[in-house]
Amino acid sequence: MKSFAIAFELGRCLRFLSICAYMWTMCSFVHAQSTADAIAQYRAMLQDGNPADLFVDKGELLWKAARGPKNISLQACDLGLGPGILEGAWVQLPRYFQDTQRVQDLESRLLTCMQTLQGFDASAIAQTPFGVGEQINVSALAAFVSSRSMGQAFLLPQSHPEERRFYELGKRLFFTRAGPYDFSCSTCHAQDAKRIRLQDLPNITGKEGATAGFGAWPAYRVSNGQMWSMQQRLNDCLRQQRFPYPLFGSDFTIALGVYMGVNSKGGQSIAPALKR
Amino acid sequence: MTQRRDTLKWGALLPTALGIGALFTQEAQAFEKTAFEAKTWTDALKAMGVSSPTESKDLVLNCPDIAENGAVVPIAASCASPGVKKIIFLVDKNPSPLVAIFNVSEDILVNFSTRTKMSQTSDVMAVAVMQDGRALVSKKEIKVTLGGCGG
Amino acid sequence: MSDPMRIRAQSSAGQTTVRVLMSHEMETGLRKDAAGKTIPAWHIQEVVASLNGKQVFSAEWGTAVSKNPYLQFIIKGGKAGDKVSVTWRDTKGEQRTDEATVN
Amino acid sequence: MTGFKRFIFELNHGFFSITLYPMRHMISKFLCSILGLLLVALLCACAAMKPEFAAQDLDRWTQEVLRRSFRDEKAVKVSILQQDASNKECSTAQSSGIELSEQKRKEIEDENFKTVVSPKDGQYFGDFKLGEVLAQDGRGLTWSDAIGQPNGGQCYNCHQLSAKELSYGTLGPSLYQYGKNRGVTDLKSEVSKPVIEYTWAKLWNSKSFNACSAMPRYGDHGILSQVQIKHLMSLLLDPRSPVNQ
Repeated sequence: MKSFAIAFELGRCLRFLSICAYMWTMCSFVHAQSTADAIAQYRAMLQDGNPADLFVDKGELLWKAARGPKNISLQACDLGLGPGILEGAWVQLPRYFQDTQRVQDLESRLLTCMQTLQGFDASAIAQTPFGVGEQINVSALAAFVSSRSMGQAFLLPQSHPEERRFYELGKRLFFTRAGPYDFSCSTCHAQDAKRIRLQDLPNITGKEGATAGFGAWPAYRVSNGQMWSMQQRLNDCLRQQRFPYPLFGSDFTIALGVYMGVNSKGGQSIAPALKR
Repeated sequence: MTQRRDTLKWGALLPTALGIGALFTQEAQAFEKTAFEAKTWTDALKAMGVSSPTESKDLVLNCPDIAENGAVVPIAASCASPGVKKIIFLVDKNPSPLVAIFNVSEDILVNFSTRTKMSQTSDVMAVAVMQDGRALVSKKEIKVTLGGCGG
Repeated sequence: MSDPMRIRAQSSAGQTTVRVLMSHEMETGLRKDAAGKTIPAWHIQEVVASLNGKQVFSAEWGTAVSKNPYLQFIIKGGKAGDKVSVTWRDTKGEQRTDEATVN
Repeated sequence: MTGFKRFIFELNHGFFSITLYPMRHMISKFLCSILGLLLVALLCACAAMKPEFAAQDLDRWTQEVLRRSFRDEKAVKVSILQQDASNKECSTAQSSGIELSEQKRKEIEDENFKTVVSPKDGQYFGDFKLGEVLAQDGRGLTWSDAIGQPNGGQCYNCHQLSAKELSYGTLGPSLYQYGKNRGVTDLKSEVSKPVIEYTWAKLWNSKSFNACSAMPRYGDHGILSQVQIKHLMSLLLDPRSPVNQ
């Protein structure tokens, strides 16, 4: 009788404990959920009035303005779909260009046009730090060009062998662990539903994540009020990956662009977006 | 699209086309320098001749519970009661709490939105200064989180 | 020379909602540059707006309004084709006006 | 055979004689084309098995791209891109999708475990409050960091630790109540010793227990000092630490 009573008490106690544990889990779940909701609410409140639009306007003026030593506009620039064709050009970059015999992303292609059409020194601009001189104009131009493909589906060409080779290189580089922290791009961007602090990390190995991660840049960064091109986004990723300084328009950045862009196939571009 | 083109076109023309200097003369004299430099929100209000605002449900302060980044925090206020003269936004724990003053005219609704910087988690306030000298206040705490990799 | 504002003015049900983005650094005066020197405060101080040339809105701002400021206000009345103009002036005395057509 | 039957026969025969030949022809043609298709499919399959670019070529090009795409900036030198054996093996495994063999993993883990250095003074603990500061700090070893400044532990980037910090990452497991969950009630007790030694080794060289762990090798790569690791040990294991509340 006594042992039964003890067992009974024990059972009640266990049941009570399990209810406690359940409520505790629910509590922390609700807590995490409400944080996520609040962040979503914050982001929604910023959606109307993306300052990236200021840079789109600025980029449009720059595109049409006669500039550089030759005092000519960029309107004859071929971004892959023919001279001056903007609509849909961004969702097919990076791609192979016959004239330079290179796979180029938007920013490196813009430099080519600035050099060949306007007479600027492309390598001097490439060596200029972000946020200084012509680099400011390059990011505004990138914002403008990308805005002309907003809502379109990514469809990077893979017909030229160099485009396919760059995809394979980009994939290998994405998984390359090195540096003092042993980080690779994949350390943070190869799993679903993970985050750093409160920032959601897109899984760039799949369509959804690649579209969210690749398809949002150029973007206006709320944290520092700057307009960043993909080149600048990758530069800062690599800084935090504890890698050395990537050269502007280097094959590493372009191969990664091809890998991410091809993975985004069919996803819709939301560039220029608003980012943390 | 057409809107933007209009903006661009007019933007280039207007500064020269209008005699803008005259627009600001009135405001320039009225600029609340002392209030903007005040170190507490009560001092800021005092500098504008506003004291002891009462909490009111008529004044609606719309802002998020959490700001993912303190550099840009959306804030908005609206007030349905008649007789509002100014809407003032303040962030309690900012080095200088006064953010902005919006003057109400007969041509606009008492409904303003902007974005503020917050140095840390703090109460955010909207104050409505009424024609009859009364003042209403609506408060809300906004948590500022640390984002990114911290590098 | 400052960059243009982006102004959108939409009328519906007898009201015109005006949304403005301005291009401005809005320096707080609290930040330091790479060399450790304080960057002086520099911000938009006053904003005014007009509908068809008549002033309808004015505001005074401090350093705590975010960089590249966003502003929204609602005009009583206004119809498609009306002109909304917005002017800001900053602490250096620089100013800029842009205009948009209501739609 | 009646005329009618004859007619039917003729019809049938005729039918066959008329149709059989082309049919035979068609069948052989059909077989030929099936064979042809099979051949093509086989070739395709071969082509699919033999990729457009050889793995060795891609590996070589990858190294070339790494070499020419970066430059030194402040304390961060291009030479840090040299991979050690475990980084090389783990990168290849991940990009190819072919997991490392159990034996290879074991080899890597053993190699890394050999690097673990126990605290010089035999003392494993520091101050959990300083540990919390380190856990919050994500700075260090980027080209924008001041040279010589101590590095942070960046723990919150990937782990939940104390309950009151809402801004935590999820790349690593939650470490909330790390010590409590492992039954650590007294840091001096013999019972706690295995957990203490494991935790120290994990912080010193995370690859000792998981060949391709995403966690930096804090001690082995000189990211944190022994003193700093002791603070993190306290944060994780001290019953008074916010982690164990």
